[in-house]
Amino acid sequence: MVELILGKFNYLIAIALAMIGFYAMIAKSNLIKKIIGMNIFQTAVFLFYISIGKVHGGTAPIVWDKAVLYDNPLPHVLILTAIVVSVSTTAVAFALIIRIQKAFGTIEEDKIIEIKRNGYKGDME
Amino acid sequence: MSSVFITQSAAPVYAIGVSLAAVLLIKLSERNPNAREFWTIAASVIKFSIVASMVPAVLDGKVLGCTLVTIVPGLEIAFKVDALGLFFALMASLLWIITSFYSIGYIRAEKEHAQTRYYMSFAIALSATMGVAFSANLLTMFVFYEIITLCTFPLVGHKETPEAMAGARKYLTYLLGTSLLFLMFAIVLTYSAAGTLEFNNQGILDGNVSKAMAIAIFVLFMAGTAKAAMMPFHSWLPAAMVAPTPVSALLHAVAVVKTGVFVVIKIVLHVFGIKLLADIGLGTALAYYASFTIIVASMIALRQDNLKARLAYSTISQLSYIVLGVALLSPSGITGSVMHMVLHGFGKITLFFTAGAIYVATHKTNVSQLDGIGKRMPFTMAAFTLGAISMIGIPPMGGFISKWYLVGGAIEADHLPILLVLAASTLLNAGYFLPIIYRAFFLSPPEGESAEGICEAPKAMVIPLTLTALVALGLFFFPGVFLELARIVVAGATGGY
Amino acid sequence: MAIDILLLLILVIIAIAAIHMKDLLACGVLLGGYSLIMAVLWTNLNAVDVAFTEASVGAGITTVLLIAAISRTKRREDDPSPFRHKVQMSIIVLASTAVFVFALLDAPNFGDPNAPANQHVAPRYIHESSHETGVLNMVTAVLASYRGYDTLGETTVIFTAGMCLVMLLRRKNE
Amino acid sequence: MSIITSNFPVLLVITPLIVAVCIPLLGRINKRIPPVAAVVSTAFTLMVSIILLSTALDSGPISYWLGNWAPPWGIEYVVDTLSGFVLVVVAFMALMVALYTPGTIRDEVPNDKETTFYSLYMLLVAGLLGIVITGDVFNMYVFIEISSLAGYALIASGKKREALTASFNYLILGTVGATFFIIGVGLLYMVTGTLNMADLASRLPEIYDSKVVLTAFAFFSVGLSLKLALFPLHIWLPKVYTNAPSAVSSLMAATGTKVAAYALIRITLSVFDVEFSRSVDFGSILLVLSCAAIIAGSVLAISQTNIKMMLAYSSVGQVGYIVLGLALLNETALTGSLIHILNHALMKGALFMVVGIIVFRTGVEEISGLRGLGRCMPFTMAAFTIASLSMIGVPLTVGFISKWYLAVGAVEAGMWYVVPVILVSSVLTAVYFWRIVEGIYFGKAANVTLKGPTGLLVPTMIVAALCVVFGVAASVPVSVARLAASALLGGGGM
Repeated sequence: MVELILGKFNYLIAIALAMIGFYAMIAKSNLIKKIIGMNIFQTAVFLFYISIGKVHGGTAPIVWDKAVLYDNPLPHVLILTAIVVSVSTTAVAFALIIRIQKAFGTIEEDKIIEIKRNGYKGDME
Repeated sequence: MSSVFITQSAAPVYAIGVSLAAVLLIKLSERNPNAREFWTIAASVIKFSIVASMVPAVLDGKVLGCTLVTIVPGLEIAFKVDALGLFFALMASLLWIITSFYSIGYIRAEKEHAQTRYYMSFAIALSATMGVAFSANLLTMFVFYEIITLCTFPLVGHKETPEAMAGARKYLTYLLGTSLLFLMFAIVLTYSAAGTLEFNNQGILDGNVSKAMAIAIFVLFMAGTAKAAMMPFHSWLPAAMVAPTPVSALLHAVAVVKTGVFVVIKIVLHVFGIKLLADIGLGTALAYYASFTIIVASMIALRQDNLKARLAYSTISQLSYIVLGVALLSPSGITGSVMHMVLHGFGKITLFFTAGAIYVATHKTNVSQLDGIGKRMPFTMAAFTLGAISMIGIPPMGGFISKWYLVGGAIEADHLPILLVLAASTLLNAGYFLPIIYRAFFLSPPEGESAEGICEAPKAMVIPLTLTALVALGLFFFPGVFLELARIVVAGATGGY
Repeated sequence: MAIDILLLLILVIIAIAAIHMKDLLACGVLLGGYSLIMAVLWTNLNAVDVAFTEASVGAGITTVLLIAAISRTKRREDDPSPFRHKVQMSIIVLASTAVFVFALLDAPNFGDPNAPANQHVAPRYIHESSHETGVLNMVTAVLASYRGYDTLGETTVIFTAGMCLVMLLRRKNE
Repeated sequence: MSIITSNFPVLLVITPLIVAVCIPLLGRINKRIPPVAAVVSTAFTLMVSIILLSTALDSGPISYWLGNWAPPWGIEYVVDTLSGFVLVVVAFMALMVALYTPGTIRDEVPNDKETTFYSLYMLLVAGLLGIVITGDVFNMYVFIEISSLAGYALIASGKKREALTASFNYLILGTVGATFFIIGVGLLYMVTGTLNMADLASRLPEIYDSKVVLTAFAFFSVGLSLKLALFPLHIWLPKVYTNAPSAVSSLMAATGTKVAAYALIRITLSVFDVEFSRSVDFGSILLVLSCAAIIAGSVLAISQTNIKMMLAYSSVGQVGYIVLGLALLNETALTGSLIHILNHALMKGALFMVVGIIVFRTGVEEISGLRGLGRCMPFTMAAFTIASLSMIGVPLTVGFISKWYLAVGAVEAGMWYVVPVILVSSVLTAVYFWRIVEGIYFGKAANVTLKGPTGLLVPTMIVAALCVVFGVAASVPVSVARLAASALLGGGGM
């Protein structure tokens, strides 16, 4: 157990962070909160990847004569891509939120559901 | 297995196609009723000639057939004309000619709406009936079976009143529901067990299934063919009475219910085979089950005042004769069964035609209103009498022949209780038909109605119904072709026994 | 390593605070802090390129977007969602956590040089990339060359997001 | 092979990408160019994918090394029977919907955004094609996100405000799904050190008992099931299909879930293998879920009054069919599953296209408003009827073929009790479609005024006609699907 926690501390924290974010994504009613959760979730997964690539005693994966061991560069590459994807998703999500605010006057999920239930079937704008 | 050599012939395709072509022509001549109805008649005559042209070859022992499309190997739309199929097709196409004339008379007299749709649906129904008759495998049969259901829906709901739509929906629910749920299930299981869907004289399941599986498949098949109107899947038939009378004739005598019993016969003889069914005792079970329907439906018929309802329950009962005969699994039983298909067809169509004629001439629908009508509609009621006698099975009417063979079949198969059933049902038949005849001819009409003077329906109706009655009479004396075909059916089915 | 552990614990605290606080702007600032500390942590883990990107893109652009969104909507989170909903979602989250932690039981230890992840494909990048591509930074080499099509995909994602924004936010030319 | 044909695999994805980038510029020159560009480029991708499929059938799987780096170091595109088959389906439906789009978006999307619409459309197509063709799990993630992002904006491009929330919900759940997917990728990378599918497939069997592998499998399955809208993870789907512009619902219903299904099949049977899927009892879980999906989808569809909503719930049920074949894990059932990818794309594509035409021409979305339309819109309604019959599974239509293989496969697997599920759902499907068909042909016509000429009918009729063509001449797609299925189950999937 101790070995599990010490040997995999990074992973455990990554999981904890991911799940905090995941919770916010699905349990929060406020749409912006959901997106904050999404960012925490995804960044935590990135931490998980970066931790996979770490080697004890390794140096940054840049060619250097004195290096004995390098860290694994592949997770870094993947996460560079993933960060951009994550930000793009966030941007689209915020755009949607702004439009939702304009159309419904609120960004709380439960209120939007209420508004929809109370009729008003019209096009926006 | 399939030792029978199939002679390639496109005739079955033509027989099916001719009324489909008629559908197109009918639609095109929508605005010209005479032309439209000419196409119907022409198609029916051509169809009959095509079917009849196949008789000599089949009597020779040949089997005609062809494959229309192969969906994937093992799933084919293919046709095969054997004695049994030809028998059914011959009857249906002959009755279509007569029904067409009658329809024209009835529909014109009643000034029905949507006549084009009516004739189109009718023509499709006949195509599909030929399709079932000539199907070479279960899939083809299933396809055409469903087409019949779908294209008769507009016929049953023709009037488009809420009542008619409700009846039509019930009709559709029973037929489509049972066939999708049970018939398809049975077909899937059959394919999985036998690896083929092709009909075969010895059956395709023998040796491929366990006893429990055979029983399961058999029960599913029987539940799936609701068109045979075996209880408890019979109540669509009385519900479908909302249809115009020529449609009822189509349902009861030509296409729908006959397709149901035809399918039952096919399944018993060509999917299971006599040997398998005898081995596991399913034939006997089916025979007794059919007996139950025969008796119960007759008893319900006794209590119906509406003429068409009485005829409908009579049909339910008579159909089970056909099932009973084939379930006896003996040569005479099968002969009786197959013969009853055609004899009941002519008898029952006469009865429905007369019911329609009475309605058109007097707008009466109930038995209790028919007092003294025999004097006003002598031809109609004479035909009715002939048809009823045929139904009861008294010589010299055709119905006697099938009863005779059924009795023989029961004795051959050593099921003496069945004889009691036949006797009881004959009495019941007499019980619900004879009072009508008695009322018509021997009671005086209700007050306020003139008893004198002929008041028949239009000729286009009276002539067909007289014809069918005469054919029902004639078949007693000249059952020739049909009996010969029945003999070939029996020889094929019992060949491997 | 102590600094790593400390940073990780701080991250957890910030994450919890960021989803707990009602003031969305404060949440946004916390999220920016989260990203920055993450970047520091990654630098410590020798993922300098990633850390740089996270600091600029994650902490920078995301925060700007968030503030822009808040300025166009509103600043406070309203009443929390119903308790039942929270419990249901917590169960889903706890189940996912359990599954994820379960995986760690068989996972190689953190930093193990002999872990399969560092053995199979990576050595070629480490040893050959400078010859094969002439780039000293292995991350750049892999990014631009070996897995260049991921980068093309990444660029496409940016373009897609741009088109999405045009679609969603551009006003009519009136 | 010339330089062009040898680069077909990459051209398949790059062409729509380039067109997507060019469309905003072309649209500035003339607003009529983007629709044409969309049609031409999707037609080109269709041609390419057909050539790729036939090459794969003739001479085995095609492996294309991007940047000429050998896998597993570089990214590999793979066209085998399975991916070739799905590529053709996606490209074909993309072409049909591209033909269909110009007619409907006039009404549904603000005028100044049409050009953007086409650009996003091409990005969506590129993303979907990329998911199918790639042989690298991380690359698959990137393409999933490209298609998803484009999808979110397309859904919200219409004028309905409900589309915004539908799109947002989809974004949340889609991102959860995609993030679960990369967690799965990360876990697999952790224990194998590779991202290439074929390489993974060869390295995984030694460590099948590792808890990491098990967990990765779980994350992949859940993540993709979310994208696939497998019951009970379907909650995002009905609102999306109902509120998105018709062209978008048509394309997404026809291809979106299919591609997710492809990804699930690819991961579970090709990256992992059938023994592993059997050993973790994957089949039984999926069996329960798919049967639940089939029944629940049909039941929910019956209770809808909005026709798009009805079709959407029916899709939930149809997804169940695709998963059912995967759950049964034998060749016949899997053939049924794969063939259903094509068949359902055709049927549901046709239905959504028809409904789009109805909405476009009458403005009616409620089922009760369709009465009597059979007389004023005979061809549209004929297409609807054909597709409905196909959904019910009437023989001679494509719906029958897939149901047949699934049912026979279920019996082969000894799970004959699945057959009633399929049949009951057929009956339920018959109920909800018959309700409409009866109203269309027998109802008294409501007072609807039809507006606008319609060029929408051509692609709709083509798709509807194919529902019958492939129902009759089913040998061609079935033989391809069977090859793919046997390759998947024989372990030689890649």
